[in-house]
Amino acid sequence: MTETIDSDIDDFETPNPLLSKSDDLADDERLIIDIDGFEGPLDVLLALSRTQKVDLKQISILELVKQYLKFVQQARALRLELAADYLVMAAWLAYLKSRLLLPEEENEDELSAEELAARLTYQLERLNAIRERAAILMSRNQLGRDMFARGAPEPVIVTRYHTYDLSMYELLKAYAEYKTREAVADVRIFKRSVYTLDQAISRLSDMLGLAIDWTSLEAFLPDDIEDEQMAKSMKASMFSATLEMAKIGKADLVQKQMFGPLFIRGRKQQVIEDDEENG
Amino acid sequence: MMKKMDNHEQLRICEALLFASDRPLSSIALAEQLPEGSDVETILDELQKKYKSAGVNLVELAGKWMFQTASDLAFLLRKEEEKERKLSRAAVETLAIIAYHQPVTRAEIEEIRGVGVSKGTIDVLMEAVWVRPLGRRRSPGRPMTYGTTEDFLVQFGLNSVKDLPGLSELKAAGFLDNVNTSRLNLLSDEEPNEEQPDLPMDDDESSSEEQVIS
Amino acid sequence: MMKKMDNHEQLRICEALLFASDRPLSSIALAEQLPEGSDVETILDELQKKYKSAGVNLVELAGKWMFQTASDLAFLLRKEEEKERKLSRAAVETLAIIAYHQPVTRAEIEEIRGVGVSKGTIDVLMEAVWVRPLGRRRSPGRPMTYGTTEDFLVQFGLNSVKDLPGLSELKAAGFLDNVNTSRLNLLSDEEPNEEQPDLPMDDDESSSEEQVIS
Repeated sequence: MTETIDSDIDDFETPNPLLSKSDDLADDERLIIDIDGFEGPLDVLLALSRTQKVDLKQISILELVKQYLKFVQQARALRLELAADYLVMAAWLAYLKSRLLLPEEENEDELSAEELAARLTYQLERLNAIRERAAILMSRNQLGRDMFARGAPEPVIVTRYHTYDLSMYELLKAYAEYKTREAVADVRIFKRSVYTLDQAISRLSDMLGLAIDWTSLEAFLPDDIEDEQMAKSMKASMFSATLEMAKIGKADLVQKQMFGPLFIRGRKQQVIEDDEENG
Repeated sequence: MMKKMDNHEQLRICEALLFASDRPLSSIALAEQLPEGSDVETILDELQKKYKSAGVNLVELAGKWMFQTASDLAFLLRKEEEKERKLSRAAVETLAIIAYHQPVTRAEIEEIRGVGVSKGTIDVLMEAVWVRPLGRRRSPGRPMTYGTTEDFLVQFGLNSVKDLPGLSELKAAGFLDNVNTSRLNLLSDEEPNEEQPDLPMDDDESSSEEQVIS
Repeated sequence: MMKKMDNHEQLRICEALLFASDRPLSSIALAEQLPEGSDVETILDELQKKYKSAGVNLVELAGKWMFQTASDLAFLLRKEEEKERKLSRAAVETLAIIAYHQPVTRAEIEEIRGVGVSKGTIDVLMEAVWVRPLGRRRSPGRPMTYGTTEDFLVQFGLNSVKDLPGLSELKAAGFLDNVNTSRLNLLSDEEPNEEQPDLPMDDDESSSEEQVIS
């Protein structure tokens, strides 16, 4: 075994040297307490129990309790901060001590002092047992310390092949999507032939000067337009223009029947005023 | 390809695979590389015999198989300079409690040791990959339970947690009985440990193999 | 300690050292671990013989020694794994275009798709063995043309690429629902591959069998 392991065992097996029994010293002196060295109240109790030099099973609990209470007393005298765990244990042990010293009353509801003491012994034994197992465990031959695995393992080299799957549906869908996109992308909007409202107003203004009497809207439209779309646009724009002219008071509008022809007449005065404004 | 493979060839294959690995291999993994109907167990048995007195032995760890250097040569191979995993006393003790009591909760570890488990202790053991959470117990608070890993078994040369040294003695002495974690248990008037019906094992997360001890 | 070590023990030690080492060991390094006066060379010779017909062999490499899997078993350490991958959208579309327009150059695919075609896209299709180079076009730059393979036909259950549905069939099947048919007709190609007079096949590099389509 390595020395490290041995020292591991020492940690478990030997009581804290500060607590070890040295008969040439007075109790007060040898119970110099190094709280940091202990792992809780059970650890302290285990260490104290070793001073009795008997098997845990035969240990005098009363004696142990006295030792523990003394230990706590000492710690307090030295103004050492004791963790709550230690104090809870002290309180319980004080209770146990009183129970052990007083004559037992028969009480069905309570555990006897012996049973309480047995419970403490059980806990101490259990902790002691697991500590012994821990020491044995750590002293076993260990892989990587005493035994070794293959130092240069030969790895399994994995070659990955990629496989692909595609259904006819997916293929056709992709082609259709491309076609769809292509069709959409190919939409071209041609410039439409349009006779603008401005053009219509300008034409109407010019012609209203000539037509003082009621004239049909049709008469204002040019009759040489071959482009049907242009003709439609012109008609619509001229109609809008008459409405616009009527609105600003340059023309009067009349329609004698539903869907009948629309008649327009210029308003002279307004035109003059308008001319003045423009001039 | 290997229509007719003799026993020697099968042994060579197992030998090569086990030699190439620095981790234990299961007999199932080995069987996969052998022709159907091969008797892996017999082959492993033969292989183990072949290496019985060699400098390298075939050992069964954590239910799997691996080659490792012979234990009697430890004196020669031991790596002193290797950073020894220096575990604290608390960590070693906690590891032992987890190993023997698994699945075990933190409160139970604390109860056994009679002192709180500092946060780092279990972390260190998990970092070493010796300890892992086994799942939550079906009891109030659903506390996490811990157990040991395959690495733990491999590290300490165990085939299963059942092979933990002195397990049966601990069990016989009643030290592995349920741990009463009510902190006032010493003061309480109830019989210790008898009734813990509220702590049935959780088996949705932890596999049954982990519960071999209890 | 090892005052009297027999030959077998020395062999075991070498065996263990070589096994545990993460690199080949020289006979000098091995000798350091053996009692003075040990004949390392003889031991290595014996060890090599011992492993001669085993699954692992002791080999000498550059004057150093190491264990190695027997070369006839090296196949055990190689595994092939198939992993299915998904084709990207671009790849599927490129495949469709190649199928319908073959033989087609990369530049033409780009023109048709209106986006650049990454080298990887055609590579993936070639890895899948659905697309292959058909030869070079007799035009400036002599660009490579691509077409589909036998595997492609098998994958999609086609006897020939002429069995790919035409546009009107796609439309009837509902693939082109959102597209104005009149506009589609305006753009019509679209019996696949029928008219490609401007794309004469190159036949100096691609054998005639590759011209299944035209």
